[in-house]
Amino acid sequence: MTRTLSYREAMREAMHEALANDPRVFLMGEDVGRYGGTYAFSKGFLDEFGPERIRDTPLSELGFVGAGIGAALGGMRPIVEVMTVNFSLLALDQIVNTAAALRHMSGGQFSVPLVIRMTTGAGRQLAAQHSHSLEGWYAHIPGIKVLAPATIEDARGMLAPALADPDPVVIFEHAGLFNLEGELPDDWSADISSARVRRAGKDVVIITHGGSLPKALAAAETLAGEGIAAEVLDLRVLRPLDGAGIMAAVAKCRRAVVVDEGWKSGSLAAEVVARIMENAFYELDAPVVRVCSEEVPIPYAKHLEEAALPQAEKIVAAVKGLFA
Amino acid sequence: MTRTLSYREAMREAMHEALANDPRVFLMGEDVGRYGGTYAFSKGFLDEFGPERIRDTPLSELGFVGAGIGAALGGMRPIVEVMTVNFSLLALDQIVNTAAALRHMSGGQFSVPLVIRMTTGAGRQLAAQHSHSLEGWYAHIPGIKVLAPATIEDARGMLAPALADPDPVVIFEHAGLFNLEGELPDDWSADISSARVRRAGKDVVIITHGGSLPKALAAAETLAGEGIAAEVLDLRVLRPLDGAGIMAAVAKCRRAVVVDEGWKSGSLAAEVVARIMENAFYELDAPVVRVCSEEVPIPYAKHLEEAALPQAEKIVAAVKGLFA
Amino acid sequence: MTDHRAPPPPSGPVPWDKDFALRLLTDMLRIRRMEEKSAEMYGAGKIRGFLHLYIGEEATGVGALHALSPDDNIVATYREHGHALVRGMDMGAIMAEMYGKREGCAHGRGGSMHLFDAATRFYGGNAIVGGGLPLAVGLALAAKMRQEQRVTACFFGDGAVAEGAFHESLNLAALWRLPVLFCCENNLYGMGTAIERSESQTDLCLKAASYGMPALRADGMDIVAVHETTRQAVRTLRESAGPVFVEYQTYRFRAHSMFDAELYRQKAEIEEWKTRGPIHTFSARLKAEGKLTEEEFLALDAAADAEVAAAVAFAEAGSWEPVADLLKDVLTPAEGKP
Amino acid sequence: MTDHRAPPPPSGPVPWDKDFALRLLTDMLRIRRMEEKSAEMYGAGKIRGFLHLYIGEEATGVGALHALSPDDNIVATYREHGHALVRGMDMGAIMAEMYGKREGCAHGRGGSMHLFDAATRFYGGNAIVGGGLPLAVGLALAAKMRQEQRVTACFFGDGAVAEGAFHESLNLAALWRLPVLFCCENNLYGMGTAIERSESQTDLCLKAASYGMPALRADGMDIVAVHETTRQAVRTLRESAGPVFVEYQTYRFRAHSMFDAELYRQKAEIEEWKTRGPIHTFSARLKAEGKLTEEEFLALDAAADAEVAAAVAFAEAGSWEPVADLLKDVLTPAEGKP
Ligand SMILES: Cc1ncc(C[n+]2csc(CCOP(=O)(O)OP(=O)(O)O)c2C)c(N)n1
Ligand SMILES: Cc1ncc(C[n+]2csc(CCOP(=O)(O)OP(=O)(O)O)c2C)c(N)n1
Ligand SMILES: [Mg+2]
Ligand SMILES: [Mg+2]
Repeated sequence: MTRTLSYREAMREAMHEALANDPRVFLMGEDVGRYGGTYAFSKGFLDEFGPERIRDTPLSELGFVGAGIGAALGGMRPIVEVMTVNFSLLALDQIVNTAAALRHMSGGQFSVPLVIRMTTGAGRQLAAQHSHSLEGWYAHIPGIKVLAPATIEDARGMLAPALADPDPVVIFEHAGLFNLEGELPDDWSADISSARVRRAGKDVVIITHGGSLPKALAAAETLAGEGIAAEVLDLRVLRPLDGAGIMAAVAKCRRAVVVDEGWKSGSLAAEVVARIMENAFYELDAPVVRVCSEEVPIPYAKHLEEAALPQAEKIVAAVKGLFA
Repeated sequence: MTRTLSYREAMREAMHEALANDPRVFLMGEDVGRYGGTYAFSKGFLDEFGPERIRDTPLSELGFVGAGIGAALGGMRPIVEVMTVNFSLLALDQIVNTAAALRHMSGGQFSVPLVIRMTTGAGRQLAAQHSHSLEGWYAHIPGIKVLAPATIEDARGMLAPALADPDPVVIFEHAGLFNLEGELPDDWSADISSARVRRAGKDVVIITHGGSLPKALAAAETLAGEGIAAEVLDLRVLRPLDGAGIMAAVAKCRRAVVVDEGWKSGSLAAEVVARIMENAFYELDAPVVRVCSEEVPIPYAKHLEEAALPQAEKIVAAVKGLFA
Repeated sequence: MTDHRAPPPPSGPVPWDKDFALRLLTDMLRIRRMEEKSAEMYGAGKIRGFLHLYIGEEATGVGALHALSPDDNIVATYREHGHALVRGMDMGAIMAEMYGKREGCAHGRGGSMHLFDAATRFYGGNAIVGGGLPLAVGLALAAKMRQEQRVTACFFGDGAVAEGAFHESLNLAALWRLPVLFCCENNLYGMGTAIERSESQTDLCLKAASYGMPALRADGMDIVAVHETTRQAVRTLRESAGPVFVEYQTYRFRAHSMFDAELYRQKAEIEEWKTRGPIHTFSARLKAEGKLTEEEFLALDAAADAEVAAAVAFAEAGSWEPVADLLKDVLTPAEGKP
Repeated sequence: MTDHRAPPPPSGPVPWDKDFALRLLTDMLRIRRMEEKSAEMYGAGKIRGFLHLYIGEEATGVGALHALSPDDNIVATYREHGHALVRGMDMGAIMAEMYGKREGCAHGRGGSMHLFDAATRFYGGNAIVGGGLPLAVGLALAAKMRQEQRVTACFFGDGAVAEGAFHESLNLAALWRLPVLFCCENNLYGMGTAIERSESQTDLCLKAASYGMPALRADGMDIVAVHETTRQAVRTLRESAGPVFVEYQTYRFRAHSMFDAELYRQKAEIEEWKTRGPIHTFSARLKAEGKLTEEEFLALDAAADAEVAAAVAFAEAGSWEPVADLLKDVLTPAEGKP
């Protein structure tokens, strides 16, 4: 028995469940309370759980992310919402130098069971300071896990294991997915360790995550019409990467395109390509290529923004290039 | 006619020259003045140029880096010293969201002629919060240039073109190089666009930058003794990468090892590997491999720190692996 | 009971000649009409992304900017259409920018949150809360080092006061005695968060004092108070050769952005504050003093409407930056090197 | 003339019984001797990395920590050997950590700047200036939400006050009324930068007041003042159910770290401050009151020396964490899940 709901509703349900079931869990961030959540993820929560557990913060990203780390150390299970990845730059010191390093620096004495959620991605004409896709940066940091739920199921299922994890987990939610509607199966429980095949294929694998997944699926559909059976692999977990899952798909399809909304140079896609180079070079029938964002601060104008980002057509063209 | 001097002296000379020749240039950062510079790069400058131009700042990385951006916009040519890359995390918002984006956001009306220098790297037992190598992160950002002088010549030569550049330039100086002594040729002028072959070879190219260059050269020396002629390519400029220089070396040697002190996942090395995959796949006789830091916050103890970082022996082993 | 009771509407004599008074009234009207049209065009899908309206707060920007000179530098936020316009930017270029057109001040690269204008020393347009403050410190530092007399005025909201950037910037400016005018537009809310849930000390002038910086406060709905206080602040700044903080107590009549359901404040509170609206209270005072007739007001308003109509026509007639130029203006081309 | 003239040396009656007074004296001696030995071992190459000595500042940590209870949380900086020791950590485990040995409190992963101890609620050891403050706010938030009575004491230097993290943390703690004791160890310098070149307002208590937070000040060279003021601060904190700020005015006798040529301050200034040394002035006062004899002092000192010798022997005898375990403790192993 499945239900139809939106990504937003799925994430909201997941948070609601966590808050209802575990008194250690609380939600903290800018405008999570009275405003109802910047993207309405926590609408109604303030009335239900009160201002201690649905905690509006001042504009102090470094301060309240650090406070989340401290609260986690102190026995709570905070969900810290950083409104968007763009503002998380202000909090990176606490994330890298404290959250990620604390367990190691203390010789294993202290773990930091913290969940940080943030909106990522472009596509809504918000221009250069509000359109970053920096998941790749976070995936570079030892000591944290990085998730990118891209489906209704994962929006519903990934928060619980993230909260159960004893170490810091950063969850990236792409703004382009929030209004996505889909079916939620009865068993929506999710692991936070593996990549998943979202569409089976055999000629090429399109490896992607987050907001680019629907584009990859659309591209695969188009390609099917042209006789190319594209597999679509959703990374889901950006750190640690599921190397085995990636290599299995590459070994099967022998061609791969990596799609990533990050700027191309130094993207997460580069890491995926490097892994394939290291582990599946001899399985390849063609060099792996990347479809990433162009190397430009994301422009406001719609036509320029679209041109700057990965799109289904570009993915189709990249795949076809592999068969040329 | 060459002179022998240290990396520190070379950089100091470069700054001295810039300060002496251009009244718009000034140096600003924590302890650049009375303390003489954390690493003694600016010893004596305060007396010579005065406190306006050798400006000690409070501990306010976000604030004074932002002030550097503003001063650049206002007609000055600031050299902002962020003591180390570790503390630059506190300033990333200003670098990414303002310095790098301003020209684009303003439709080309404003350029930001700013130079930011920072110490990078591990190897001195400074532990998890003082040992980052985040050049790869910076190299991901459109709108800035990223340099990594690894030789006496580049320490002397790269600052002038960086200051002459109309856009923000970030210079990474690896702490392990400061006491390096070497010969400075008469013509030490440097471009800030190309990679450079530091040792010619033909069997394999070791591609690296910054603090790993001496290790790569040592490895090449060892390998020469074992009959493998390794070329060593110093990237020098991390953004934009000199793709042509990389591909030329790969095409020539047909095997490559990329050495980078960043953590392996999501490293700059991954980008280099991805570029080779995309542009020189058919030239390769073996998959490119990476020698990077292990995925651990850098530990304090010497033997653990050494094990965590790239070392000449690891490079030698990686190269030999390509011929196995 | 609302959270924030409005003080009585601005009243009292206007110590300006008719000409000057009408210039300020005109600018408030121009902003108001431009923004009303922007909201309409947002509804029509012509303007996209985030759009933050200044409606209700016009007295602040207009009163303050008229106390500054063309040599001064301006740094603003994402709620900056008004400041851009008063500063002297062409309304067409602003509207075209919001349309994303090539004829916009930033060729459509920036949009509503990133208006820039080199000619009027308007340094944006910053969508990171608090992000403009360090920039302003640096502009003032350059001015001081170059022995230029200009003031750098930096506008920001009450919400920005909680950011570390605020603290670091005020300290730097005061420590180095830089000519920065910190203009805090306190509209009582940062998005949905009321100031008393954001600041442990809601008296923002007290904060400034803790940096040893002179602080002044003005009723931000009263353009006379705003302008006179800002003039005083600039005088203090020049005399003391150091920064000055000004708090303008104001209120936004519209939602934070076009996405805001306004769950966090009561209709009654908004209505009460609307009785203090800067345009109608100022007009009434001018009329009472015989400095404005209803016909004159209607004429000014009609002129503003006409300017808006022309700006929209200009934007509509604009072109799109070619996609082939996507990567333009990431770096400065060689020939553009300063 | 030096930049910072020292006030007269601490003097006056010690309002404590002999037993308590000698415990505090003992702790100051233990820190002093441990650190002198650490410096020696640094010279011998046994300890590496950065080493920041607390010598001269002992009264601050000792006086303050003795005003706290074992249930309280402690957050410190990279200059934290003393705090770790007084808090109850084993000197051997501290010394072994500085040696990088497996028997160190963090198995050699952390070193001098990262001492941690779960048993005594000692949350480090943080090498990012200001980095501990948000953490302390969070620990206090957890305590409040869990209705635990503990105080979280957070130590930091004068240099940290300029950081945005300071501002954001004080505001959060005051806004949410959290039981944080902000312990500012003002030793007049952040590395080579004197406070008057770092803070536009050098009266740090005034800053705290701008968050609506009670602030107290103590002579950090006078252990009596430190301890009594801290007790008072803890009382205020419990009564007001909100944070309290304490400034300890102290001075470091040694260089900032082992790499510092100390170009930025005069020998005369250091010498003058040394006349205020916390150990000899306190000993003298106790002797004057008949609470300490020279023999007793020598016995305490000998005991401290013996403890140091044992700690060094422990560290020397320690082992190295196997390189095969390099990746241990990056993430929490499944069985260790809380
Ligand atoms: C660093 C940062 N955090 C969060 C946001 C999202 N945001 C945009 S405006 C705003 C409220 C700012 O309030 P205030 O400073 O009072 O200015 P106002 O909008 O009231 O003019 C928030 C939270 C942002 N743009 N930047
Ligand atoms: C964010 C950051 N910036 C710079 C440094 C380098 N640094 C280490 S200690 C120090 C001085 C700190 O001074 P203060 O807070 O007064 O503490 P003290 O050393 O005097 O105890 C500096 C600049 C750092 N560790 N972290
Ligand atoms: Mg506001
Ligand atoms: Mg200090």
